[in-house]
Amino acid sequence: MMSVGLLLPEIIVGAAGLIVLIERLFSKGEPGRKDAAWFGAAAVLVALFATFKLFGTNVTAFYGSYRVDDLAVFFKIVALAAAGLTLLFAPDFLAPRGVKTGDFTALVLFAAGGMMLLPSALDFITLFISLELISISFYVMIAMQRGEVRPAEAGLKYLLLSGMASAILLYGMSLIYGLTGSTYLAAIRQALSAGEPPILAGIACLMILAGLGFKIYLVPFHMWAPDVYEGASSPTVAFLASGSSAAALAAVLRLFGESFAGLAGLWVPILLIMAVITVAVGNIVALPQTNVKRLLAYSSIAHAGYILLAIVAGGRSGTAAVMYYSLLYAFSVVAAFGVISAFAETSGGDIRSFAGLARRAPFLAFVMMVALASLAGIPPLAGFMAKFAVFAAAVQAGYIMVAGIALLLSVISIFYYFQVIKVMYVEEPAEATPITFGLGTYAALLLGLAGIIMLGVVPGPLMHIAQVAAGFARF
Amino acid sequence: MVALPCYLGISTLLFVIGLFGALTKRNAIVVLMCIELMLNAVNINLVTFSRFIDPQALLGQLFVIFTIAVAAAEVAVGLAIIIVLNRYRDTVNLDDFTWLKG
Amino acid sequence: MDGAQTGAYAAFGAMTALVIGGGLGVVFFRNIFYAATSMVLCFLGVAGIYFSLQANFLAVMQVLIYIGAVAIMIVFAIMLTRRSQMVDTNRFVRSLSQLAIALAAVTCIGIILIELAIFAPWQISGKVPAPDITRFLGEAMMSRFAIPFEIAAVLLLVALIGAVMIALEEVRKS
Amino acid sequence: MSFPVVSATVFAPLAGALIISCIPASRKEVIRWVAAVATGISFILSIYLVLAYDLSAGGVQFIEKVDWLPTFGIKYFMGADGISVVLLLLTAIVGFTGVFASWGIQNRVKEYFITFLALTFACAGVFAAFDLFLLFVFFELAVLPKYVLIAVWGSTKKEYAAMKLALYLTLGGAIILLGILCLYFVAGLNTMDILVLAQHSFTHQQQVWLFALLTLGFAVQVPIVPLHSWLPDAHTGAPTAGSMILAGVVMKLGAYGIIRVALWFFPEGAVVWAPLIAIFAVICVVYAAFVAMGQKDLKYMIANSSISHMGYSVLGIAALSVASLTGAVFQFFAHGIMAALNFALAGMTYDRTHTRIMAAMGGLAKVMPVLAIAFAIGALASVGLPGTASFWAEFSVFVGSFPVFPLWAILSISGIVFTAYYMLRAVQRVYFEPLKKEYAELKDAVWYDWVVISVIIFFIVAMGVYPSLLMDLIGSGLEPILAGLPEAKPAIDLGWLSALGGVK
Amino acid sequence: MPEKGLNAYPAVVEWLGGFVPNWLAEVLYRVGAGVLICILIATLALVLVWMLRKVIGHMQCRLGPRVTGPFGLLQTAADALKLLQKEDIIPANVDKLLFILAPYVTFFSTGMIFMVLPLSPTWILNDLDVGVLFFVAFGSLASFGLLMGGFSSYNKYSMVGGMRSVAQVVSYEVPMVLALLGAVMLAGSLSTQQIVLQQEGLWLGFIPKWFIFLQPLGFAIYFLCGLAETSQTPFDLPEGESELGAGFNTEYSGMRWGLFFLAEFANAFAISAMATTLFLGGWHGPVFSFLPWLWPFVWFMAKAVALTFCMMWIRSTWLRFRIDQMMDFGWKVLVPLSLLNIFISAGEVAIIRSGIIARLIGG
Repeated sequence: MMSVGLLLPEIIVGAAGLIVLIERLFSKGEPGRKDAAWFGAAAVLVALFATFKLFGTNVTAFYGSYRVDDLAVFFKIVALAAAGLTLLFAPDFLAPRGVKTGDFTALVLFAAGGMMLLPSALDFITLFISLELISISFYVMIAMQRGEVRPAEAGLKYLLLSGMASAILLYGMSLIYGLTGSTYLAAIRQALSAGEPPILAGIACLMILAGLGFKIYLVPFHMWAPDVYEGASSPTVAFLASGSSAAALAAVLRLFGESFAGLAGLWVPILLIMAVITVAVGNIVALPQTNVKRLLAYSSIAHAGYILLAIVAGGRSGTAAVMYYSLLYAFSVVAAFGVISAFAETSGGDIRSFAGLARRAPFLAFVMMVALASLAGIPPLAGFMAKFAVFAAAVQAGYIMVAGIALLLSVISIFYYFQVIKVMYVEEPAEATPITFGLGTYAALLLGLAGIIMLGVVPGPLMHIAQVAAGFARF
Repeated sequence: MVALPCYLGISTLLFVIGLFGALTKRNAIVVLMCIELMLNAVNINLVTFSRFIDPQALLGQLFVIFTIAVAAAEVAVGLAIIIVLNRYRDTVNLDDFTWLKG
Repeated sequence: MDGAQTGAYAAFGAMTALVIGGGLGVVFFRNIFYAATSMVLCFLGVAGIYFSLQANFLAVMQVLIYIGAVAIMIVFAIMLTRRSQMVDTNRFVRSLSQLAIALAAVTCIGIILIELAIFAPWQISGKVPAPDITRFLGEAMMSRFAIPFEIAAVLLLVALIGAVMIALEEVRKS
Repeated sequence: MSFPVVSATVFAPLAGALIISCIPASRKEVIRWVAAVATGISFILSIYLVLAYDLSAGGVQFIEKVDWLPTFGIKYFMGADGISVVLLLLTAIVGFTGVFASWGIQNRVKEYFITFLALTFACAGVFAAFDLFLLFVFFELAVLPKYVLIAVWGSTKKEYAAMKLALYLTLGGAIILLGILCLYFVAGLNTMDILVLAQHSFTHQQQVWLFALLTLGFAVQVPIVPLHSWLPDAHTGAPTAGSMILAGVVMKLGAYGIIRVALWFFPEGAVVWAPLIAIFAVICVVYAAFVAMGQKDLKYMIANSSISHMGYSVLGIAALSVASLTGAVFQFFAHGIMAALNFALAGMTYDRTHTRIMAAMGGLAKVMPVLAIAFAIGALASVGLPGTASFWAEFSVFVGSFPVFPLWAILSISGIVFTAYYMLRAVQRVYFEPLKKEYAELKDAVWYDWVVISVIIFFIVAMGVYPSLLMDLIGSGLEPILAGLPEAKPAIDLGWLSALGGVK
Repeated sequence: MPEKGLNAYPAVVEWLGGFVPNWLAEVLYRVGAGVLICILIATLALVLVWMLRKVIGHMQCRLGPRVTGPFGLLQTAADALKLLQKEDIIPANVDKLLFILAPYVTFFSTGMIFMVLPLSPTWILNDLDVGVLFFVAFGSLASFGLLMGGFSSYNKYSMVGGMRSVAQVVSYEVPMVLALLGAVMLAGSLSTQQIVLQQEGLWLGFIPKWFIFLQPLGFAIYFLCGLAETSQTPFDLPEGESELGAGFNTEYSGMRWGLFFLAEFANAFAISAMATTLFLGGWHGPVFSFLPWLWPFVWFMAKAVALTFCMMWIRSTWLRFRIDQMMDFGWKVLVPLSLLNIFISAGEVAIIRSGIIARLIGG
């Protein structure tokens, strides 16, 4: 009974997904309905409560392949928050475009289930299958928009690259399995830290990094991001950017923080260089972008670079920083894409469509500004605290030069974020019609806004939770 | 019994062939096929290791069952997308799609 | 090397030919249907390898899923997206430099991996697998790997429904 | 816990901004009055702080301490020592008068006052924060309102100017953040409390490099000359009140940071780098003065003159003596209100003539005598005429720095000559040449202009006549900082620099 | 319970190993098995085709072949001879390689199925531990041959026929495998021989312990799917003559066509044989003292042929489905039913394991 209790949030989410699917099967389903999404959001809320109750559990179950500790719970909450917010504003976007909300809701819930399982996975098999559950749900979500070819193209690109990435990931896993004789992370750690690990283990570890790097926008595995961000529908992208990478980061934390600690001499320098390159590529390539969705894709890449710094920094504060960053990034990015989906989709997120948004929809413009400022790291918003935590971890670990370079590169980001703010506030709108949006969007944006501001102004409790949770990263 | 490195040799070769194809082919379906080759290489590895190194717990074989399932799922979704794209664009060549800038 | 060894190596050689030949065929046949067919051969070879490693269950699953499902789906897709001329449907990318870089990189990776794989300190266990592997796998799926098993179920459901979601509504539209 | 005076002073504008955000945009008059009341409260409270500060006790008073980010030992730690009190007063004056200077704004009034009040709030926060992290937060907090203020309500090249400002300030912020993190972990005290960190003795090597890092970051904000190019564009592009607060307060943030953090924590580092800083300070004074002389645009001229004036402050800091530092801080105040006055008058003039090119104006004293007189007072204060606040400031900077850097001190005194030249020439060109026909109908100061002019001029004159009020406060604030200095000895041989700049 | 003694493979290889090197013994065994299967299939086909003609003839009030040989028994042989000497036509625009290969692929994979059929306690070519899955796997490989044939003809009827048949095979494979699972669960093994052994004995002294009595639904689903797998009426859409010419083998003639034809019959028989194995007790039956080793084989063949007869019966009496009806029936009726069947089987396994029945009926 105990072990089923551990899975309660996942079961709730999965069951809700199934219920939505079954309802979809039997209802005639006029496309304008939004109740499936509301139901999904309610289920997420229930699961959120169930997850909160798991704080402080810290047990390993199912023959050592599944662990519920504060770290996992934290990432489960990130996944649920991302899913919940997405489900709130998604129907406003999907319903008018003839997409069945139920389909999308079910996919979001299943993907969220994967995102919740992944941080708990303590063996390669569970880890891989959860990762793939996320991926496959996203293939469908990305490609499913009707009447346009862009989403399908984006979906194909994501699928092919993700497929390649998982093949590489699996190859690395298979080699590790061969070298250590186990797929359990604990056993692998033991085997790798006993004596000098072979070079092949290092190569395998890099292959795993490449595979997971795809999910966390690690340059050079980031190529998919701009096209997918531009091609896919905004709710999908919001969920992708906020949830998927966070879950993958949890896996990275477990793998690289713990299992491959014995190989740190090899992957730390490489990851350090990649982090700087990722920050540089993300920030510099974002500069000439004229499409806000593409711009945010590159911004995601840049942020991945900062997070990588914290991963390399490791230890308690590094881990805590990664966790903190994931949650706050989720809020910011969901808010940003919530705004985009509220009005800018028809023109594909082109920056010109943002002109004069402050006049047409002051609330949207304000949320967008706060979200972007948070991403830019302007205090007292959440993004600033997160950035602070990351760089603090990096400096604490002694990577001062790297932190400095990354910080200077991050200054560039001000340019493109503020560019959008400027367009919204300074330029005259092409058409003066006010923009209307649904209640769900309003609620999601309000929640996102509250998250960004509250967690920025009162970061103490959450930071504390992250710190405590980071202590449980060991298994 | 054939020695373990021979199996690894095959799997590596297959993996590399798949990778090469996946990186250089223009036809989306072929890229998908090449990814399947790579996954098969992984499976050979896993089965080999579970026979030679871990014959009692057989974790590798269990792993393979899951990778096979995932591969099938991936192909199903991939082909669905390819067919939809083919309807729109009348082509399955990757460079005929507007891949934008990349 | 006694007779059994010779036989095993002969069988292994045949399987290698199938696997590698099939793999090369996928990449180098210019007719995509031939590529698909050689992929089937490759999968058959892999199944043979599983048999030789006493993984009968997986060997059969390999045939059942990879050939019976994956390959057939792919051939279906080929037929549905068929051009009038099948020759020259499986081309390489246009840019030669990309081809060259990929070839070089892949060769390097291959050489390094094989080199390392041969000389890595594999800890070969002398034990033999339990007699009833299929039962063992089944029981493991229901106990040890119950969670991944359930996740896989959801994953397949998502793939099944997702593929329909993507492809079906288009039909209604057109 | 007693009434949190400092927080109230700092947060009053923010509260005003929040109230305004709830008022419908069409109620412009209400919005203006709310802003005036908010800054007015802040103004009154800051005067109260000046009067209530216990000089005999010294140190940091009105302390408010709440745990904020315990994992990093970060607290919400507000308070005021002598320097803070003075600068809070400055901020309050500029904020209060800024509201009246913006009374005439018609475009997006609601958003304008929200932004303006937010900016005032952020600046005041910097001066009151005694937690390093909190200080940095307020520092960065100011960037976005500044950007918006310039980008939306600015004039020429506003978008370019705003972006340039944002980039430069964030760059400075990034360097400061790196420095703060380094010093935090080097100290290893798990606290960001400035008072605690100031007691920590860093090794010499640490002091040298951390001082350099932090000063570099703050120098962007001052700005010291090679890093200054954002300033003229920004000041010129900003709306009147924006320019006022930019020149009056924002420019002080950087220099304040140097004193509060770099100098206090790393006296040895300061000694090492001081000669180099002095050189840049002098370049600042002279170069900016020269540039100002060549300007045709009134606001560009005042902006460059601000850089030039801040050069005195930096020189005062570099000299590291009691008198020079006191002068430097006093210069913050003096230049703050004076620059605010100058920009306000430039703005008022512009509002009437719709040009800022001095050559295009002329003889305006005939139609607007009040503004002309006020401008003349501002110009004289700028020159450092005895009886104005800036006289005392510049005087003590010279007195303090001459023994240390005689050559540089003399050179920068010569800057006054340039200042006199361009300021007085401007007065003459704008107000005293023959009146142009198209300006014959212009009106003189209205009531809200009066508020601005009278408040600022009152302070210019009052502090010119009775400087010791603030001087004593500043002196008490500088005491702990100066206490660390004498033992500091340069270990890196910067002999050639010393030879250029004289010997301490 | 006899274990591996029932498997011909090790015994024969060991026996051969007495004369030749081990590896040669293996090869010889496989070649021999292959030849044996070919002969078996050919013979079966001859008999079954004759039977089909006779059965359908009589059902339609005709007589069927009766001139060539006694009861027309040699009619099929004569037809085969005719096919063999027919001109081997390869149409000009087909893809030659695939066109030639396709029938062999289908025939080969059908033949592989015979490897795991337990014809009698000792007559099984290879008692794999995954025999049932082996049967399913090579059944699906066969459909690849159909696709190849359909595709390589470059003829739209062939192609549509090929795709239809494969779609049908793939769709019906799902409920079929699920239905098989019922028997597998009851037997607790995937080995065909073991499954047969599990069906030994009688309940209450007179009901044979065949799984069909526990799994009527499973048997029904399996049999229906079997019909679809082998494109028998009412699922013979791939070769619906009225719509598609002759389906995937429109362009085929001569012995190539013959191979497809053979494979189809062999497949039909294999389905019946597998049904016999899984549900009808395989080779179990009364053994008489006269030639005791032969009786199991006789029972097995009798059951399998009886099932084949049922197929013919259906063929001669039923109408053809429309394609969408066929698909709907597969996915919306058979799949849910087969899932239900799995639950039923699980319940049965639980009941049997608990021993309640044994206590009740004392057996």
